[in-house]
Amino acid sequence: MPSRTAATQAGTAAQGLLPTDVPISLIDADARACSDDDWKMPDELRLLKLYRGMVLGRRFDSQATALTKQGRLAVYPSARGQEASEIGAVLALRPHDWLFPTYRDSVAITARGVDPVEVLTLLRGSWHCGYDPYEHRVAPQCTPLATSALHAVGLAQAARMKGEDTVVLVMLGDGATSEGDTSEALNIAAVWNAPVVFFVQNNGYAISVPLAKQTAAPSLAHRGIGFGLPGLRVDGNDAAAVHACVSRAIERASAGGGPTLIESMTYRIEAHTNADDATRYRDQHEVEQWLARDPITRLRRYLLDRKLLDESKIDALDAEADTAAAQLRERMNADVPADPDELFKDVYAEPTTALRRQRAMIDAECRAGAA
Amino acid sequence: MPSRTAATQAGTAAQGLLPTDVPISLIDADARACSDDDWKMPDELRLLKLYRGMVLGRRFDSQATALTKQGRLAVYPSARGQEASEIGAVLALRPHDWLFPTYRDSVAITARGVDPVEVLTLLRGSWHCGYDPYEHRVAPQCTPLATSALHAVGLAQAARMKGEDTVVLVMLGDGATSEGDTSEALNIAAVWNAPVVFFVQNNGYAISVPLAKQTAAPSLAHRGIGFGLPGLRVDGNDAAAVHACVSRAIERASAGGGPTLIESMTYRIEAHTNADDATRYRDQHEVEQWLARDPITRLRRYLLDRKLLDESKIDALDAEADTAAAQLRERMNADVPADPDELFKDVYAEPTTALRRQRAMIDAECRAGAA
Amino acid sequence: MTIVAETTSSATELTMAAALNRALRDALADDERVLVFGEDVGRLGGVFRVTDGLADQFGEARVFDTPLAESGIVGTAIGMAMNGLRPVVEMQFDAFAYPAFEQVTSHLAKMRNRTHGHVQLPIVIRIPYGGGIGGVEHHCDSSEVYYAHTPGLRVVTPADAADAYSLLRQSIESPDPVVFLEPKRRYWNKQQVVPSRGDDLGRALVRRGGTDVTLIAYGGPVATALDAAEAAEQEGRSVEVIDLRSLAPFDDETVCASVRRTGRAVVVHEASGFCGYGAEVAAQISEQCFHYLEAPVLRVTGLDIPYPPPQLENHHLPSVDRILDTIDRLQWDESRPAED
Amino acid sequence: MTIVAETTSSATELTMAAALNRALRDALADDERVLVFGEDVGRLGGVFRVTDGLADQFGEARVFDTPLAESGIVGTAIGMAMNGLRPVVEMQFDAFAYPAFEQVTSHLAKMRNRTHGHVQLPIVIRIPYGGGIGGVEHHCDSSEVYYAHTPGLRVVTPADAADAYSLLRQSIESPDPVVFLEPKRRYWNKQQVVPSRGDDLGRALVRRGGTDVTLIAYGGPVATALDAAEAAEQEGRSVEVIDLRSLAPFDDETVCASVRRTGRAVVVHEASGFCGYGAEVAAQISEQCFHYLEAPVLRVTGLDIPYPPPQLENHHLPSVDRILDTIDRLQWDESRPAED
Ligand SMILES: Cc1ncc(C[n+]2csc(CCOP(=O)(O)OP(=O)(O)O)c2C)c(N)n1
Ligand SMILES: Cc1ncc(C[n+]2csc(CCOP(=O)(O)OP(=O)(O)O)c2C)c(N)n1
Ligand SMILES: [Mg+2]
Ligand SMILES: [Mg+2]
Repeated sequence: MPSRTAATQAGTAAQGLLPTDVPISLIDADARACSDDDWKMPDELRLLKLYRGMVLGRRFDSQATALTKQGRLAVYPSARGQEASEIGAVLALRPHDWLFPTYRDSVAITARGVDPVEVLTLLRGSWHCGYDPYEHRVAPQCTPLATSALHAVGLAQAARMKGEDTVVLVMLGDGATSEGDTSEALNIAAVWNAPVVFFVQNNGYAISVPLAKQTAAPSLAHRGIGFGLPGLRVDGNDAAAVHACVSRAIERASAGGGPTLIESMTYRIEAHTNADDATRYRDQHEVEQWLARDPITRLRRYLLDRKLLDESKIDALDAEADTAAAQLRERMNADVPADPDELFKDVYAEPTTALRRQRAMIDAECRAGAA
Repeated sequence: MPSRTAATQAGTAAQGLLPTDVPISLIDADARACSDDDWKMPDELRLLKLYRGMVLGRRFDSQATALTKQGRLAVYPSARGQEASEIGAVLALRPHDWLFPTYRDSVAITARGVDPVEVLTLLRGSWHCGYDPYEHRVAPQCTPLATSALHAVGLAQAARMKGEDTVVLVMLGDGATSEGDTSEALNIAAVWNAPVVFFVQNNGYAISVPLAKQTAAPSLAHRGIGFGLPGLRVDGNDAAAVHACVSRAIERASAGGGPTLIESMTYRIEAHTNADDATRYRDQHEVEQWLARDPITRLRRYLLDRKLLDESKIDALDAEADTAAAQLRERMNADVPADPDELFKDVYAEPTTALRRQRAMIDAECRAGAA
Repeated sequence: MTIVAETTSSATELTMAAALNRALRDALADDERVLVFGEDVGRLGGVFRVTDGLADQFGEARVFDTPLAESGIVGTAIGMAMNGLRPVVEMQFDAFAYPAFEQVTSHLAKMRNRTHGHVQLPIVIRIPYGGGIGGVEHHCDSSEVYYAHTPGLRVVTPADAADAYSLLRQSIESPDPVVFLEPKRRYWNKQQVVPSRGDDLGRALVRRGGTDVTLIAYGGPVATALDAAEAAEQEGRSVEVIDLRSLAPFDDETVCASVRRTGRAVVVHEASGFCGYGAEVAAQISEQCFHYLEAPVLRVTGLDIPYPPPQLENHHLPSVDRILDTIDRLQWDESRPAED
Repeated sequence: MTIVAETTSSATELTMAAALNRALRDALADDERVLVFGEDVGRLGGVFRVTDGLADQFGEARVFDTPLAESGIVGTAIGMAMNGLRPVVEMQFDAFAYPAFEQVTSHLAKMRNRTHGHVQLPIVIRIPYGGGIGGVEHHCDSSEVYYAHTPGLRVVTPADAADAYSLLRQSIESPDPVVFLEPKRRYWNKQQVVPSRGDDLGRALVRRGGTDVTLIAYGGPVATALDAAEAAEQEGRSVEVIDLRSLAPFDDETVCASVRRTGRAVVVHEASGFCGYGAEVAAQISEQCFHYLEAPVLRVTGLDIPYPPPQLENHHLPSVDRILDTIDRLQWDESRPAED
């Protein structure tokens, strides 16, 4: 009871929940290995997988942007520049884990194995979620910001209740951390000790709003301690570091250690979406500084320096990425016949009388239109 | 840009935002002065004011509970045991400051000068908010938890915009900190550097739910740093310490230093309201431990020890409190005629046609009923 | 996971609160995927004692208190349902469900449709709603329209203890998300209840037969409507009373069949009239029974004001007298010219 | 604080977005208590550019970006209004206003009433709403009923650029809180606009005279209704079109006067029909014009489904053809037996 005892516990418990002063980094901006006693460099195989994932991811991303120009996608939010975060995090997941992505995380979803055409269904406009979330354990891409953080906590907790070894990785943007739902999710996850990893891609902006207008905190990772979970900060353009952090957070959660909050410091190179004009709110100079920190170049140089990669492998990977992109372009060029009957199918498990009537009306209209 | 610079700034900025390991205390549970280099004991006059406020507050509180038994109040949430927090905080406000109270803070509101009958209007059931919020700068008592934290931030920020020296004190419970609105308010207040003091009375329970099910954080005051505002923790049964903390937070805000989060560690001696049965979820033993830390006894002993108070003054104050309670009882025994016309008056600035029609219907019904 | 077969049970006198408690208890016993959680639903048994004893019987793993966060409660329930569980969550009072509104409208209601049926969310959100208990502000809202207007949600509200049991059981078994609105002023009304699941979710019930006018109500005002029908009988008018039970979907068939017989209809509810549920009922009757109507469909509803304080709530709530007055206005006198 | 007198202005061709921008600009210039804030409304000028240039002209102290938190935006606006300011806040899209629902229903709508008129909240919440722009899920909801059913709120929606200007000016000056719904598919429609404030908040407008049937619409579908009226004219039917403009309060007088003349009515809106705004309009017409109606009041509305994906939204939105088909169903043929 009396407060001094409580206080001492508080002091002790606070240990280990604050982020380090310097973001965790394993390969620095000049492609040199950083010495960090606390963190181990992923092995060669992993590093090559990360590199491959980023190359494929970026090519997919630029193809998707191209598809908006051809009118094949209504809109596309690019993750260019964030590949180390996207890929580093998603490749840390084990098959039984779940991913809860946002609209920006198509790159991560395809890396998880979801058919890119199914991923782009939402943005193509033929349906909402184009894939079966259970197939690869990827939740629908979430647009209402921060709401999926709670779903992630619930799914993770249910897994624990059922005795399954499932960890849930939920992706959030820096802007989304200002929504009440993010805080509720952090709090509930910590109280329940749920196996969740909150992965915040701090890309500097929420559409046009820079981080400084979003938070006055020393870092977003500092939010962890106030809810009782550890907050880590990682160089989000360093795929090795991101991968190491997320992997450890998953291990920890899997071992019953509870949730972790990770802030991944990165940058959105493109505008918010193809429909946005970023020159209205930021300097090209800033973009260029970040281009110099490109996550793919960085890992490529590191791997080249260590002869883990050579020009022919690089070319082969680029060719693989081009082929995948060409296939995607081709498949996206096919028109999908949108069937109005679909509208009524899954509103309820069984269509109501009213919906059956409305379907009949649409059917009649379609027949009249066709006639 | 590069993360190490950012990190160093973060490290520096984080200084001073974390609460002390031990809650701030000036008079300990045994009524001894604690030595604390950082905090100064309020002067005699203040201490006597605090004592008087607590005595009047407790008498008001027990009178209100009695009124529920006589059917004069629908319900009453008692603040018994929390007087040091209620009074210590509210007496720190200057005339131009604002108070945003909850349903539990009737004691604070009366101490601010609002007529107790007007305070009890809500719980008596004759109208919602019974007082003019502008008269004493006290917002309506807030029931939807945490929502008023945002109003407080808005009002405070508006005052700054208008160049007024107004600080806003918003009261919250420990349970309310789990609501998204609390976090949104902390965040926005810090980003705007708004002159607000968030005063959380951690009384151990949200109705039946103990703190351990509400948060896993080392303390609620730790929530500050993640939003970029300082978090303080104070012994909430020590009126002197509460008063010192809140006073300093108000000074700081008034001087442009921005918001502060204060967690006041106290205990709800009574059930959640008279309608609640606390034996269903907590031990009498726990209650007794806290009774031994009674805030009024503690300050009385301190003042007696220093001869700042004597038995005759104590008796006089008790008599004053009894008189006030008797007056309150009497005034609450008068039936208030509730006028149905009031229903329609302030829905809009001008009643709509539909409301005029509805009023006519009610008038006709009343006439028919009276006839 | 095993589903225990339903045991036949005999009639017991139960309050609505007890019947709901029994329904939760039986659902928890029958299906281990069912969970009950919310604010104060554990050790305390809920502020209305609807979950009394459940945590003791089924353990804290299945019946538990959450942190105080309604969006959090619904949001985590969604995640749990995605993972195969069947959460039954409680919002402590009507107005305290509003923080969860985004989770309800943008996710709970839409998930099945968004995912082409891959993800279903068999969640029940229990909400004590409405007034008549002398509650202070924010404790008496009738919020049914917010949910009924949102496609993808079922909205169910029982009017008595027997329905409370069977509709809650069916709601928990429904593959669709259900907003289950409990009329708190009927919590303590007693009745003989045979706890049986039934198989009529979505159907209205004719509570009392009649030939002259159809009274349509749901939730708290059903009892008021029955009293009014009784009183009207004394005055020589035969009143049919329909209890909707399911607000979404709406059982227009039962309602319209009745009105085609009686030729007159009055809709009764507590919520404010403007854009209230009664508007939909009146509009559908007016459209589907146009040539059968002897008089316009009238509505007896709450006033278009925020829910009033306890001392004035009697003016807001549909009363027997107001229903009788309204029935009187249904143009019975052939010789009287139309008022409009 | 000084209120600058209105300057007379001449007609300019403006899109609705530009007219709204102009209204905000003039309001900011005329009354220093007016503030504009929300997500991306500052430097970017809003995702629809409605606030373009305002931060430059009036400074970041009066036009600014907030952290990304809708409850926070409305909640802080309430506090600012309590302190004498007049916030005009933007919710980026319809479905993204839901996190603010509790602040809107439990505080914004009720504050004046709760405090016996002591506290008034002259706040405008601007919400781009509705579909028709190929937007993906959560970007196309028609959420008007959630607000219109909540007593204490005014709900206003312009159909063209001229009204956008004058209704927004009036909304900002209104002492009541206003939910101002901007039909985003009309943002880029151009029109000659004389920027004048007007004095008709709460009144509907007869957009086109007619004698055979009254079409009632608001927001996006007003233009569709006018097109349908034009087409019906070709077929020999004279259609009156009413633009409601104010959904709360509802101008029943204008609507009923028209229907009493025409004897037939169709209500058109994008939102799902069930418990939609059209239900209230149909119910009121059916009640108040009972003896004048030659046919039931019909509704042409969005389907009772979550807003569909871009490629299917044309099936959801009320079209000219569907309106014409519905007009055809208004029992014109005296010899034809009633369908019900
Ligand atoms: C609840 C909600 N409010 C507003 C929006 C509109 N919106 C879409 S993306 C975005 C910015 C998000 O920024 P951030 O979280 O940093 O993610 P990023 O886009 O940078 O990946 C906004 C405001 C939304 N989708 N959901
Ligand atoms: C949004 C909301 N949800 C639920 C409630 C119901 N409720 C009233 S008081 C209370 C507990 C609050 O606990 P705490 O914040 O610790 O304050 P205390 O009562 O202890 O002063 C609850 C759940 C409410 N008033 N508002
Ligand atoms: Mg971002
Ligand atoms: Mg508490």
